[in-house]
Formats: sequence, structure tokens, C-alpha cells
Amino acid sequence: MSWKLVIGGVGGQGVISAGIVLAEAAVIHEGRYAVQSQSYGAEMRGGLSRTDVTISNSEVIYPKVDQAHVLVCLHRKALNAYTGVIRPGGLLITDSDEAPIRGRVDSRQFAIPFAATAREVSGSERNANICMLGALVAITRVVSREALTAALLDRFGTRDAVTAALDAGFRLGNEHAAAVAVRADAHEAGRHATSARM
Amino acid sequence: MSWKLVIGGVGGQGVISAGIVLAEAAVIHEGRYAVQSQSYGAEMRGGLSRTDVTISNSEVIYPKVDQAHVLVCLHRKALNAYTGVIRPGGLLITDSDEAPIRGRVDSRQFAIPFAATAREVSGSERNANICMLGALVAITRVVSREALTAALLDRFGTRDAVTAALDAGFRLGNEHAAAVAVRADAHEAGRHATSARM
Amino acid sequence: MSASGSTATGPRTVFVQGNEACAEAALYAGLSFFAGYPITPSSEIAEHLSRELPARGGRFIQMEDEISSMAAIIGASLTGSKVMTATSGPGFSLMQEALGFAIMAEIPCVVVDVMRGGPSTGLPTQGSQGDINQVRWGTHGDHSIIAITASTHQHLFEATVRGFNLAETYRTPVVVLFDEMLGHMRERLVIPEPGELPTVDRLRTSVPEGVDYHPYLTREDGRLPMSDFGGVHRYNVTGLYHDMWGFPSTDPAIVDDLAHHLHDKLELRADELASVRTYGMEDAEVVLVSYGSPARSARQVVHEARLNGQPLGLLELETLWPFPAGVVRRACRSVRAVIVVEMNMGQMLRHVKAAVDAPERVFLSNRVDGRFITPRDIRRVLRIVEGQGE
Amino acid sequence: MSASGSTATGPRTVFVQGNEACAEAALYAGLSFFAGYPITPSSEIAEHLSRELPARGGRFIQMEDEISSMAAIIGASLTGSKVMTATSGPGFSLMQEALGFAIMAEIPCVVVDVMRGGPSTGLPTQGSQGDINQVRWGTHGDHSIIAITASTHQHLFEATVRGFNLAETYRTPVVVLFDEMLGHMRERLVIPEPGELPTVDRLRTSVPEGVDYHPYLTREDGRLPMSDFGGVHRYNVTGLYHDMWGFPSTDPAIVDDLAHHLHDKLELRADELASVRTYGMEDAEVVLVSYGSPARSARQVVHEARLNGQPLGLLELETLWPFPAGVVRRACRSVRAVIVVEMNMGQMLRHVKAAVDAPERVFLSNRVDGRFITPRDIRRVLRIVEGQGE
Amino acid sequence: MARTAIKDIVINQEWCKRCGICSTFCPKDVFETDAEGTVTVAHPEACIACELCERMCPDLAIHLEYEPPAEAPA
Amino acid sequence: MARTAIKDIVINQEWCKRCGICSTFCPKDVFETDAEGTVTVAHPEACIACELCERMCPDLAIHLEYEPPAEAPA
Amino acid sequence: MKSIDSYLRTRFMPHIWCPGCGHGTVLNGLIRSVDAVGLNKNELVMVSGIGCSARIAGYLDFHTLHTLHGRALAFATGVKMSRPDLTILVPMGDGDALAIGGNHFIHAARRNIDITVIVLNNRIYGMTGGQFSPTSGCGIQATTAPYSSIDQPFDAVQLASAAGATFVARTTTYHVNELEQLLTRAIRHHGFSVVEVLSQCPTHFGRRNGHQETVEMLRHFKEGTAKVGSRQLAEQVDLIPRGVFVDEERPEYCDQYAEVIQRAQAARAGGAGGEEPQ
Amino acid sequence: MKSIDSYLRTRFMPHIWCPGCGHGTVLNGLIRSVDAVGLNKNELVMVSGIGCSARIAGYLDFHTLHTLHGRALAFATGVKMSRPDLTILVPMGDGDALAIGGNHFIHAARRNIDITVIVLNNRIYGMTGGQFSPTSGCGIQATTAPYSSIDQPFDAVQLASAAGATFVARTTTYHVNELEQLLTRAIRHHGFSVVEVLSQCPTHFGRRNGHQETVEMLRHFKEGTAKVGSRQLAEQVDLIPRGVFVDEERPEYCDQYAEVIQRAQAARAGGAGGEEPQ
Ligand SMILES: Cc1ncc(C[n+]2csc(CCOP(=O)(O)OP(=O)(O)O)c2C)c(N)n1
Ligand SMILES: Cc1ncc(C[n+]2csc(CCOP(=O)(O)OP(=O)(O)O)c2C)c(N)n1
Ligand code: SF4
Ligand code: SF4
Ligand code: SF4
Ligand code: SF4
Repeated sequence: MSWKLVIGGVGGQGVISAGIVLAEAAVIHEGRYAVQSQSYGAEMRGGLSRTDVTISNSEVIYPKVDQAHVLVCLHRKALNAYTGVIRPGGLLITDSDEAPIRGRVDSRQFAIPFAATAREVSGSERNANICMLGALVAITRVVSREALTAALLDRFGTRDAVTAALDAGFRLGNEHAAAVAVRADAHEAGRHATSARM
Repeated sequence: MSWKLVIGGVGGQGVISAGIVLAEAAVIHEGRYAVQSQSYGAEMRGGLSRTDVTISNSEVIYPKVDQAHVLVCLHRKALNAYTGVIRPGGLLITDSDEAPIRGRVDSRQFAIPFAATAREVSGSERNANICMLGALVAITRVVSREALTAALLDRFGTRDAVTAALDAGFRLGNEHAAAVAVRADAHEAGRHATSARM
Repeated sequence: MSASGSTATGPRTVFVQGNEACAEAALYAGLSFFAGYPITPSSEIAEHLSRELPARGGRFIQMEDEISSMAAIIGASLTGSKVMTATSGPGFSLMQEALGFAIMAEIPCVVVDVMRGGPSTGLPTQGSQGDINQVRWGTHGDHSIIAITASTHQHLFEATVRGFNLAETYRTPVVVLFDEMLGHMRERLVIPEPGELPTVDRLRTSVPEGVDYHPYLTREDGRLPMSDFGGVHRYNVTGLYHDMWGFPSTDPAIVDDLAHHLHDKLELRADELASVRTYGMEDAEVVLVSYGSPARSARQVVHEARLNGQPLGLLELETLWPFPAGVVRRACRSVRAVIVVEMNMGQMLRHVKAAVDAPERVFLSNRVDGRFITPRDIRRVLRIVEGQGE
Repeated sequence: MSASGSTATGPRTVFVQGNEACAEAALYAGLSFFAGYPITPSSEIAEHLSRELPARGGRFIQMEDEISSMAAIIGASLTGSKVMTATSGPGFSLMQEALGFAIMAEIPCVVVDVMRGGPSTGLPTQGSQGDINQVRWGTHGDHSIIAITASTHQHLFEATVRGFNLAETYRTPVVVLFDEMLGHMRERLVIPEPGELPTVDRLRTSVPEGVDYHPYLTREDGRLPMSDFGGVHRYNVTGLYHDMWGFPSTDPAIVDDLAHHLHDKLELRADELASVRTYGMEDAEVVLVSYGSPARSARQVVHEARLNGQPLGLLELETLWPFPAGVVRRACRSVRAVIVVEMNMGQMLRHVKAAVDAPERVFLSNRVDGRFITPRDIRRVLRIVEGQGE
Repeated sequence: MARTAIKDIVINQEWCKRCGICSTFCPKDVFETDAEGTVTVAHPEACIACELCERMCPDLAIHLEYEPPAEAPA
Repeated sequence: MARTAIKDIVINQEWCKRCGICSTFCPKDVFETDAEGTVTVAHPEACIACELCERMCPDLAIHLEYEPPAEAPA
Repeated sequence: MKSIDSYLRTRFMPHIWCPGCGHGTVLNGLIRSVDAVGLNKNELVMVSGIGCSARIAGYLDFHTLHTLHGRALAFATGVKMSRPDLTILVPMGDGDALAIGGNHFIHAARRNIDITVIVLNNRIYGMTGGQFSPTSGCGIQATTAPYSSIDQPFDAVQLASAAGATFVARTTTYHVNELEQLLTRAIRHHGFSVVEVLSQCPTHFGRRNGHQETVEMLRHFKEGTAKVGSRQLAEQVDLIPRGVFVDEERPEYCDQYAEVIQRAQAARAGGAGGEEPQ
Repeated sequence: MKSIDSYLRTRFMPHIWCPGCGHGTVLNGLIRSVDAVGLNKNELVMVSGIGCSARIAGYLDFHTLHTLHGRALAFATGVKMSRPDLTILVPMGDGDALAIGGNHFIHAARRNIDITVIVLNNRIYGMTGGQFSPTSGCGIQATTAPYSSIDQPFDAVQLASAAGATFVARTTTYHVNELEQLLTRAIRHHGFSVVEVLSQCPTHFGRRNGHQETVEMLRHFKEGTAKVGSRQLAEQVDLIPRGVFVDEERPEYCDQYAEVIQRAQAARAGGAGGEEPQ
């Protein structure tokens, strides 16, 4: 059982560290396997930024993500650049303010105000990536909430802002997942993705 | 018709420039072919020094001298190091003071006091190499006297000392050749060498 | 570097970049001196060691360039330290002269080349396998060299440790090669307990003080025991041809012996030095030959093909030099086709062709545009080779 | 340099070292800028040019090392000068990074490597042919390169002129290779009259000022016209992958095109670039393949064998890279045996083997002890190959 | 030290990277910065045309436009 | 500045390359040189043990041997 | 002046440098000084190495040669020697100029070849991600100095002067008018000229060393430096001096070489081989 | 002192240098100063590059490492860093130290690593046959300067000082007592020390420049130099100063690194990853 995820944004949004933390949650706190890789633009700062994460219960052979179960986009530029990577029936999660989705059919879509929420609950948009991770995990269960929490604590120590952003993310994720579930098939989408044979 | 010669000595004796001048005489002043190469010891000055010269009426293919028609030694060290290079029936010319020959059968031998003569006629032992060239040419006719003289003048201009050393060399060469001729077979040896098929 | 199981001695599971895996392996193998100059995509090796070496009593120095980095590790090795430097293509080109010195003077050392796109400045942040032949032939003059690679962090760890072992065993530089992809990618790595992987210590002479020691006299088992600079044996080390005491010589017999020794001590041991991994090779009718990170794509293709019952196998090379010709020949004997999978213009292809019995049945699946080679890329070549078109 | 026939224009017969022959050829070809750093056995090239270049209005500079020498000639070439540097193994190793830049940026230039014994400092005053594979693979990343050699001063003169012509024609560095023996040996050389040998001038763009000029857009005939720095077209030159204006790009399609262009522009023209000389090849049953000064020993063997009626031939390669595989294959088709004669551990041997139909019939006659290979050495191998023992 | 009167202070928002140099070092507080760092010319009338903003800007994103010098009537 | 009396000035003729430094710079003209450059110790008695010859010799070919210091009678 | 844009390859703007990076300010000042000197773009060659600073070349509409890390001055020497009439500008990072490129730097200075070097000194390796450089100095945090650096720094001004540069100056990205003036003087100078510009790398130097933002770093340039000859400098020894340190006329290399050509041709015209120098 | 021979590998004597070559005199003086310092041969490592001067290493019965042209100091840095207790001596030719090796020279000086460099400056490339070097200066005849050289020379003392060397001195092969004293001080100095020794190459420099013989060249060293601080020097500006130019105590690199190790181990002992420096 392999999850293939892509998280995209622009430099400074913490996209890459989000990918690392997610993978660490799986490897260090769940004893599973994960591979994380990244690519940047030529810009020193502010260019496109992308991380590919594969999480699996067995060794990951091919390390890249050519077709993602989940694409997360924290910035409009990333959305434009990366939507093609989602596999049919995959999941698209975006920041509803930064990267509004303009109709797409073959993926389940969640638009959630990560930056705004992070600013609100933790005082800084910088924690948008943490908020996003919470929501992602709440929606997909790609790793457990406990593992993600532990991985974040390893990296940042116990900081109120971090916990606040994370909790908000969990909450938002649950809400949206529930809302989509009401639209009948959303939860199934998450399940579906996880059971695809890799 | 190819002549293969080796001239040996120690650094500072002008062995290599002697080889070059001889070859230049053939190439520039007789329109023939020649190859000259050299080897030194590790010492910056005063180590063994050797030059190989091949002179021919047609293109020289193999450039080294493995078996020499003529070996010239201006120093004892060279004599010790290089005698093996003379082909059977070849010619050995040494400075009688610097490199006295101790009995060897299968080559015709000429021991001539080049350094002493050069000192005497030109005021400096440094011209021993020129004196040697004169004698070598007088004995072997490997190039013409005219060509050798012209090549020397090209290099050194008209200097009395040079001319004196050269003329003394010619004279010594003639004398020794004649003396050996008296010993019946000497001149033939020179001829013999020149007609060997290369 | 995040880790679980943080007892100092037990195995530790960590989630790290390939560069860090390589650096940790070096420490495991006994690295005590590193000199380097930053260059993408290898800099994390230096960065990791700048932190870890002093904490473990070792020494790190950032030199003024790659030439001096290579020189410094050679100097340090002579005092008895296990040493390493790390760079990428442009820096590796600059190291060639000093690398040749280490070969000639038989100094154990490890050089890591994290490959990016070349030639020249090329594609600094993208992976490639363009330096394969350079590793073999980059320095002037006849010589031989050991080069190893791997395709996963766990294997890279083992390969790096083996690299140090081989450097010590054969008194030679060993190049550890991998590409940007592996260097920057993070994955799970279990750092073994001390002792779990064998490590080879410097073989020091047992000749006592006052007795003539020959730094360049080969023992019957082919090894040349060393004596540390600062110890009781004072000898000479030079890049010139030299005698068994290390003093310059131009004696043709000595030169001939040394030239052959430097070449043969590795080339004649190609089989012994060969390290390969096989996947589905038992009854393979078509064989993929690959190495480094592209071997993962190849393995993915084999994995999927096997699920579909296709008789496809993968021969993954971990020893690149001396080229394991014997192993390749035997593995590819009587197969229908061989496809070399690599990220260059076919640098290993020619060696595989030279090794096998039917060179006309060897094909290439490659990529040189800076993107990582995908299973799809390989499958396409496979189809074409099988006459099934794109 | 002593000369006869000193009219300024007519052919001149001179008696010179190989190094001087090479330098004179460069001047003949239009050399106007030389940068170098002294090293045995190449220094006479720099010395000769330090005297001759200014006398003919050109420029000579002694740089601080070989890296800067290589860099300086690239800079000078961009202003429209024909340029050269000369070195030997250790210096050539140091030039590898900048050589790769010239390959990537497609800068015409000529690099002379007068080979001495390697690896490392090796045998500074003795000849070898140890750098053959280094020339092909010394710089990092995929690339191709032209390398030429010769065995007599007259041929070296012609080869060097051809080297400049090829550099201009293909916008690429050309390496002129020969060994210490040829470099230091003196022999007769007839310097041809101007015009007697063809010389290729820099192909300059005809695009007028104000119109978009593409320094990296290949014409239909495969050539890329240049525009001199200081002229009316301002463009960019870089060692990164770049677009047709010379600006950096990581676009996979652009990278892929350029990588293939750099490789194919020479490798696909291997036959066209091949220059060989044959001796007694018409009905040869055994073929010697050689290049550089050892080819003279081989020729001597053929010469003598033919006098005895033995059907021995010599294929002398003057183009080493791209390797003239087609020519070699055709020449060695249906012969009883091929003996490669070279002064290294068999660097060309492997390429000859890869080229011919029956690699098992290819043998090696070599020498790596610093001494020049003799006809006797070759004859011994010949006898063994023919089953006649030593 | 205005060479001539300022017509306009133009900020190229496409090039500006919001580093804050201009607004910090402007001696007359001509600029204003919003929460996201976007700089606007708030008080052009206070400008003394010292050109510091234009010269310090690392993104070449500020340009002072001057009134053409008053021409003498023909 | 003799530490003690000179016993001998030894020239290692095997090592000497006849550069003439010792004979030129000896302040007391202790050495003599023949036509071929061979240096001999001609006037040892004049030596003041300044050691210049020994220290300047590029071939380490000169050595001053000193008398052992007179020992106090036991 | 001509419009800034007329010197730029605007299609590549905005440039790739980080927000607040001082290298952009140097680009800004350089364009103004080139304009002040009044050079034609066809006469200008910019040669750079590798580093964030080296990227300057890409943005300027001159003849531009983006070379190898540390080697720009060697390439530039070749350009200048064969076209002495061209004006050569060489922007270099502190690593590029003084780490890997140190030798070419001192040798170009020694020759006094007419090239203008701008050392963009941000005391860090920007492009490769924040390793210390030979100008970082002791006590600096860098990715390869996690326990703070122990390397004594070079003083670029002293090194250039000792090596033989005939115009040597220093300024900062805060002192933009001085920057323009010094660059103008350097370009006009006939001989090897060096202008060291203290430049900020907020991304790697600032962030690791006291979390300094751009503006703080610029303030530090303002407060931590003083003009040579100023009273302030005399009183506060820890200030870094700014201004012109060397300004001499000495024979320029290409001029000297023109004389070599004359000597050589005179000797050749003189006839016989024997009269040529040996 | 112990006998000279006890420091020599006498089986290689007589050495390969030319008659009258100054390098032998330096070897002579060096042995005396090593003896004066009283070091054990097992504690001495000599690292040399390539050149006539580099051949010194072969004759001395120390641990000897004969490396690559120009790179000796980089090798030596590796030796010293991993065995700070050893004494490292690095003899270098002017080409070796200041042409191809210039960068390693200034960087080793900058780090103030405890190595003693002896620059055997004969103003020519001896080993390769008489090409000019970065110390030849203008107006010199050399095989690559047939019309006389136009290259401004480096002043090794100034360069070493500007780069950060903490002991810098100059003497000549004529001043043999001074030579021994300065070498002794340099070896004792804790930090990077440089002694430039003007040395004669009669074969290539002397012969081409006024056909000077060894003895004349030594006379020139005597007459053309004067002690720093001497009246003579003050009066005759064209004399080359001899003596000690820099003698400072500054933190030595290996000592500093020992502190890095302490800091690192303290941080590690301190426990949690969060407390380690970032
Ligand atoms: C031979 C070589 N070694 C190393 C590198 C990697 N590299 C690129 S730029 C750079 C240093 C950048 O620092 P600096 O020169 O100070 O310029 P900045 O980026 O700070 O402007 C390094 C080490 C390289 N490109 N080539
Ligand atoms: C990389 C490299 N380039 C060039 C050389 C050739 N080379 C050997 S020694 C030398 C210079 C010798 O001059 P110097 O260092 O002044 O020492 P000297 O021989 O005068 O004592 C040179 C250029 C080399 N060995 N290696
Ligand atoms: S100084 Fe030494 S080498 Fe020179 S002549 Fe005197 S003893 Fe001989
Ligand atoms: S010690 Fe002094 S006085 Fe005595 S021989 Fe030597 S140089 Fe002359
Ligand atoms: S990393 Fe530093 S030097 Fe590079 S662009 Fe960013 S701020 Fe500027
Ligand atoms: S060439 Fe010069 S430096 Fe070399 S040994 Fe001879 S005199 Fe000494």
C-alpha cells in the first residue's frame, strides 16, 4: 500500500519541510517506509517549489511521483504548474485564498483557507504548512495524527503556535472531509486512492 | 644509405649540440634526411648526456639508434654506459684523455685527444665537441666537410676559435684514419658501416 | 537528521538525504578527516561532517578549492587517518591531478562525486550519470581505480563503508559515485550497530624501529603495510615512479613493475571486487543492466513485469570500476536482449557491449535532459527492442 | 631553429624539434594568441611562440598555471583570435574543467598535450601515450572531442594545421597529442608555402547589426557562425545548458537537444573526421594498428617485413577521437591478426577490439617502462601471435 | 538636490520584491508599505529627489520621472 | 669566533662540485683552486673558524673538525 | 543618463536574486557608472565566474561571458590581451574572487592588466547555500561552521594592494552614491582596479547571524564603516574603512606587450638570426 | 650540533643540483636550524611540491612527501590538521609557491596554520629550464621572455604579510648565519611562518642575465640587500630589505580547531538536538 503525494508552492512557504515532516512521521513514528524528494526553480527565493512524497508499508522502489494520489497546492503558481500530476480519481487540496480552484472534474477537491487560518490561530501565515499537514492527515489518514504530531514536535519542539496551527488543520480537514462525505463519495475517494495497487 | 651514430658525454660537454650540428649539416646543407634525439640523467648539470643521430639519403623511419655504426664518447662515464650500443664492426671514437679505451675487439677504435687539442688550438676545452665533429667527419665522411663547416658557421658565426677547433679536428681525423688505414682495414670499416642495409 | 532508537550503539532508523547517508557511512567506517569545498549537489556531505566530525573527535576543514581538498586528504591519510572529500563534476575535474597522485603514491582515500548534469557547469541542480568514464580515465597516464555506487540509501551506506574498506585494503583512492537525485532525496536508513558491517583498519607495518621498512614492497597477499607519518619509519612519498622505499627511479625495470602493479592490483581482481545485485535474474530472457538511482526505475519495471509474468531481470552494478566484465558476461549469456539503463549517452553501454558475447543485442535506455528516468521510459525501449513499437 | 631557403614565402626546410614543428604549424594555421605554463616536455612550444608570436604581431602570455592558460585562450578565442595552449599530463589534468567549458560553449581552440609517463608526476622526461583515454573522458559529463596525432614532424605539422581547421569548422576544442619522443626529437621539416595547406578561417555571422543573431543556432550545414566579442552582436556565453542565444535554460527539450548536439556533431562524423595513413595494407594478412611515434617503429617493421615478402600492413591512425571505428573495422576485416602498437597499457586496444569483427584476434604490443618501443619489441609480439614463440 | 522638479515616482510592481529598503531609507517617508509588504508612493510631494530609493533598490524597480526643464519661450 | 681550535678542514671531494664559493668567500684565503676548479685546503693555519665555508657550501662538502676541548686534568 | 532599461536584458527581469539581496544594488550602481563613463555597449565585455554575484552578467546587455567558479579573471585576461581596446568588467563573489579564484586575483593584480574587478563581498557562499567564505571571519555561523567559524578573514583591499593592483577601493551597498563614484573611477583607471563592495545576503548570512533582515544589514554597513581619512575612523578602530586606498599609475600589461611586439618586430627587421635575443 | 650527515640521506649524495646552486646552501642552513631547535627526526615532516627546490625533501631523513607542483601547502595542511603535534617544513620554489601555488600560499597564511615555509626564490623556473617566474620582475631574460620580461614581480614578504602570515622574514644564501637564525625562529614560531631566501640559479638565471656566475650572484645578494632598520636601507631605496618583517602571535588554526572539537562535544554532551547549533 503506497501513497504518492505532491506538495507545491513557492519558496518560503515551507513546502519542502512539510514533505519531510510527513515522511518522518511515517518512517520514524510508524516504522513505515517513505521517500521524499524536491525540486526548485532557479530563483534563490520565491520561485516554484515542489516536494514529492511516497509513503508505503514496504520498501519504496521508484522514488519519484509521476502520478499523485494527492496534490496539495499552497500557491496559484504551483496549481498552474502541477495539476497534471494528479492521477485520475486523485485528490486536490489547495489553499482557498492563495490557489482558488477553477473547475476540474477527475479529482476530489478541497479548498481550505490554510494561510488565513494559520494567521488567525497562530499569529503567522508561516504556519500555513503545518495547518495544511493537519488537514491533509485528517482527510487522507496517510499517517496517523499521533505520528504527525510527534514528527512536528521533534522538529519544532512544543510551541503553542505549532500546536494551534496543527489542531486547526485537523479540525479543518475533518470538517471538509465530512462536508465532502455529505456529497456522497468524498471519503471513498480517500479510501480508493489508498487501495490502488502501486 | 643510413648512418646511425651515438655521441655520449656528460652535461656541459656540448654533446647534444654536436649531434644537432651534425644533423643540420646533412639536412640544411646537403638536402638529406636526419633525425636527432637525446636523453639526460636526472641531474640538472653534469649527469650523463647522450644524443642519437641518424643521417640518411631517404626519410628516416625508425628514429632511435639501437645499434650504432659509430659511437663517440667524450667522457669515461659515457663509455661505460654506452659501449653496448655499437654494432659489430662499428666504430668507436673517444677522447683519449677523458675516456681511454680498454681493449674491445669487435669495433674499430680511435682515441683522439679532443679536449687537449681544443684547449691548445682554441684556448678552451669547451670546443672539444667541435674538434670531435671535425675528426668524426674526416674519418667517416658521414657528411661533407663543407656541410659541417657551414652548419657550424650558421650556429656560431665566424669565430676564430671555432674554425681553429674544427680544422684541428679535420686534421686529427685524417691522421688517425690514415694511421688506422696503415693497420690495413680501418678505412674499409668506415665504408662497411655506411653500406650496411638499414 | 531525525532519528528513532537513539541509543548510542544500537541500530538507528533515520530519515535522511543520500548525502547524509553517505556521510554517516563514512563516520561508521572510521572517517576522521574530511576536507572539501562546497558544490551543489554535494554540499550537504560537507555540512553534515562539519557538525559530526568534531563532535566525534575528528576534523573537518573547508579548503580554498577542490584541488587543495584532495591534496589535504592525501596528506592526512599519511598520518594514519581515514579520509574523504566530496564534490561534484566541476570539482571532480579539478581533483584529477591530485587523484592521480593518490593512485601513484598508493594512498587510501575516498572521493565522493555526486553527479549533476555536465559537461561544464551544465545543470547544477539536476541529476545525471555523466562522470562514469571520467572516474576511470580522468587523470593522465595509465592507472586503475575503484568506483562504486548504489541506488538506495541503505545500499549507499553499505557501499560507502565498503569503499573505505577497499581503499584501505588496496591502498588506493576509491570513488563513491551517485547522482543528485539520490544525494538530495530523503529516505529511511537504518544505521547498523558498530560491528554489524565489517570495517577494515589501516594495515600498519609490523617492522620494528631501526629495521628497514619498505613502504612500496607488496606482501604475498598483495597488500602493502603502511607506517604513519610521525612514526618510527621515515620514508619518502612521491608522484614520480619510485622504488620500494619510495624514492624516485627511472630504472626501466622498476618503472615497468610499478606501472603494472598499479594497473593489475585492481584490474586483475575485477571479479573479486565485483559487487552486484540481481532482481528476477533466475530465468530472465531480457536483462536490464543498471546502476545508481536509475536502477530503481529499472527495478520498478522488473517488479511490475514479474507481476505480469514477463521474464525480465535486473542486474544492478554496484562496482563500476574495475568493470565487472566477467559477471556481466555470465549474467547476459544466452538472453534475448540486454538493455542498459543509465542517465548519460551510453557510457556503460560500451563496456557492457565489450563484455557480452552478443554486443548487437545490447540496447540503451537513457535520458540526458535533466529529468529522472521513469519506468515508462524503460518500458518504451523494452517494447521497441521486442519489436512491439512505441 | 636552423633553416635553408629563407625567402619569407617559399617552402622552407628546417631542422627542428617536434615541439617547434607544432608551434610553426600553429602559426601557419593563423595562431594569434597563446597562453601557457611551462612543463616538461612541452615547454619548447611556449618558448618558441614567446619569440615568434610578437614578431608576427600575435600575443603570448605566460599564465600562473594551466587552469588559467586554458581559460585565457577561451577568452581570447571569443574575440576572434585563433588560440592554443600546450602542456603535458599534469597540466592537462588541471585543464579538464575549462576544457569542458570550451566544449559546452563551443569555443574553437587547440590544446597540445605532449605526453610523458604517468600517472601523476610519473616520468617527466620520458615519452608515453598514457593520456589517450583521458583526452576522451577527462572532463566531467557527456561530451565529445576531437583528438589528433602524428608520427613525423612533417605529418605533425599537417595534423596541427588540420587541428586548427577542425576547431574552427566544428566550434570545438581540438587536442593535438604526441609524446615526449616526438616533441624533443629533431628532424627535417619542410614548412609549406602559405596557401599550400588549406586553412579554415573563423566563420563569422552575416547577420547585420540590429538583427537578432543566434550564437547557438546550427546552420543546415551543421556549422554555427560566430560573432566576435567587441562586435555588433552582444550575446551570452555560459557553461550552463543554454538556449540558442546562449542564455541558461533547464528546459528539458533544450537540454536534450544541446546534449545530443554536442555529442553527435562529432561522433556522427567519425568517418568524415577519420584521418589515417596506410603502409602495405593492400594485401596484408596481419595488420599493425598504431599512432604517434610508435607508428614509426611499426612502419620500420612493415618496411622490413615487406622486403622479406611478408604480408604485413600498418594502419596508422591520425584521428584518435572520435575513434575511426568504421575505418578500423574495414581495414581489419578478414585479416589473420591485428596487433595494436602503443606506449600504454592498451588504451586503444580496447577501442580496436570494440570496432573489429573478431576481437579475439586483436593483440597488443606495448611498452610502459619509459623506453621507446623498438621494432624488435614488435617483432617479438608478431612471432608470438604467429605461434612462433619468442 | 533635485535637478528639476519630480513628475512622478514609478514603482515597477512586477520587479519589486518587497524588501523594504526604499521605505526604510527614504529620508522623507514618501512610501507606505501594506501588511504584505507592497510599497506605494504615498507622499510624492515630500520627495526631495535625493534618488536614494532609485539607487538603493536592488530590483531596479523604482524610477523617478522628472518634469522636463521649463523651456524659454520661443 | 672559534668555539675551540680547528683540527682539520675536510673537503669531501666526492660531493664538491667546484663552484668556488668557499675559496672566494673565505676571509683568510685558506683555500687554493687548481685549473680544473678542484679546491684544496692550502693554509689551514690561517683559518679563523668563521665556518663561512662550511655553511655556504651548497654541496655540504666542507666540514671543520675541532680539537676536543682540553679537559681539566683529573 | 540613458534609461536603466537600455542597459538591461529586461526579458530576464525580475532577476533571480532574493528580496533585499545587495547584488541588485551593485547592478544598479554599475549601470549608472557605466553610463557616467559614457561607454558604448559594444565596447563592454563582462566576464563573471559562478555564484549569485556572477549572475549579474546575464542581466546586462554587454558582451557577457559567464565562466567557471573562480576563473573569471583568467578568461578576462585572454579577452583583454587580444582586444586591449575593450573595457572589461569582472563582478565576483568573495568566494569566487578570494577562495577558489584567489590566485587569478593576485596574478591579474600583479600584471596590472586593465580590468575592473568588483568584489561583491557578502561574507558567505550565497549560491551554494550559506557555507563560510574567506571573508566571513571568526565567530560566524555558517552551514559548514555550525560551531562558529575559526577562519581568519582576508582583507580584500590589503591583498589586492600587496599583489600590485593600482586602484583599490571599498564601499558598501548602503553608500550608493559612493558606489557609483568609485566604480566610475575604477572603470576609468588605466590598470588593474578593484572595488570591494560589502553586500548583504539576507538569506544566508543574515538569517544565520542574528537573524538580520536586509534593512538591519544595511544599517550595519552605515554604522560599521567610515571614510578613509575621516576623524571617525581614527577614533573608532573597529570601523571598516571605505574609500580609495590605492590610486597609482604603473605600466599597464597590454601597453607593455605592445612594446614587446615592437621590440620583436624591430629585432626581426634587424635581420640575421644572430642578432635576435637568445 | 649532531653531524650534518645524520640528517641526510647520504646515499643520494652528491645531490643533483648544479654546481653553485643556492638550494644546497639552504639545505645546509636548514639542517643547522633543525638541529638548533633540537627536534627529533620522527617529529619532522617535510612536504614539497615540484621544482629544483622541491628536491630538498629527498635528501633529508625526515618523513618526506614530494607532491605536486604548487600544492605542497595543501598537502601539508592535511598532515598538520590531523597531527598538530608534528613540525611541518615546506620548501618551495618561487614558481611553486607564488605562480601555480599562490592560492594555497595565501590561504595557508590566512589560516595561520603552524607550518614553516621556505621560499627558495631564484627568480626563475629552474627545473623546467629557465622560464620567467612571478618574482623575475621586469627586464629579465628568460626562455619565455626573449624580448625581456614585462611582468611586474610579487613581493613575497608583502604578499605573505597581507594574507595573514604571523612570521615573515627574508634573507639570502649569502647571509648564511642570518639564514640559520631566521629559519630557527620560523620553526619555533607558533603559526604560519615564511622565510624568503633569495637563492641563485647560475644555470638559468645567471647565464641568461649578464652571464653571472655563482660567485657574482652571491656578491649581488651581499651588495643589493640590507637589514631592515639599517641606515643603509634608509639611505639606498633600491636595496632589498632583509630581516624579520612580521612577528605576531595570533590564534593558530589547529589550536582553534581543538576548541571547535570542545564546543562540539560540549554541545553533544548537552543532549537534545534542539540545543545544538543550527
Ligand atoms: C569548481 C567549482 N567548485 C564549486 C562550485 C560551487 N559554487 C558555486 S558558487 C560558489 C560560491 C558562491 O559564493 P560567492 O563566490 O561568495 O558568491 P555569492 O553566491 O555569495 O554571490 C560555489 C562554492 C562550482 N560551481 N565550481
Ligand atoms: C601541474 C604542473 N605544471 C607544471 C609543471 C612543470 N614544472 C615543474 S617545476 C616548475 C617550476 C620550477 O620553478 P620554481 O618553482 O621556481 O623552482 P626551481 O626549480 O626554480 O627551484 C614547473 C613549471 C608541473 N610539474 N606540474
Ligand atoms: S663551496 Fe663546496 S662545492 Fe663549492 S667548491 Fe667549495 S667545497 Fe666545493
Ligand atoms: S672557517 Fe672561515 S676562515 Fe676558516 S676556512 Fe672556512 S671560511 Fe676560511
Ligand atoms: S542567496 Fe544571498 S547572495 Fe544569493 S541571491 Fe539570495 S541574498 Fe543574494
Ligand atoms: S637549474 Fe638552477 S635551480 Fe635548478 S639545480 Fe640548477 S642552478 Fe639550481
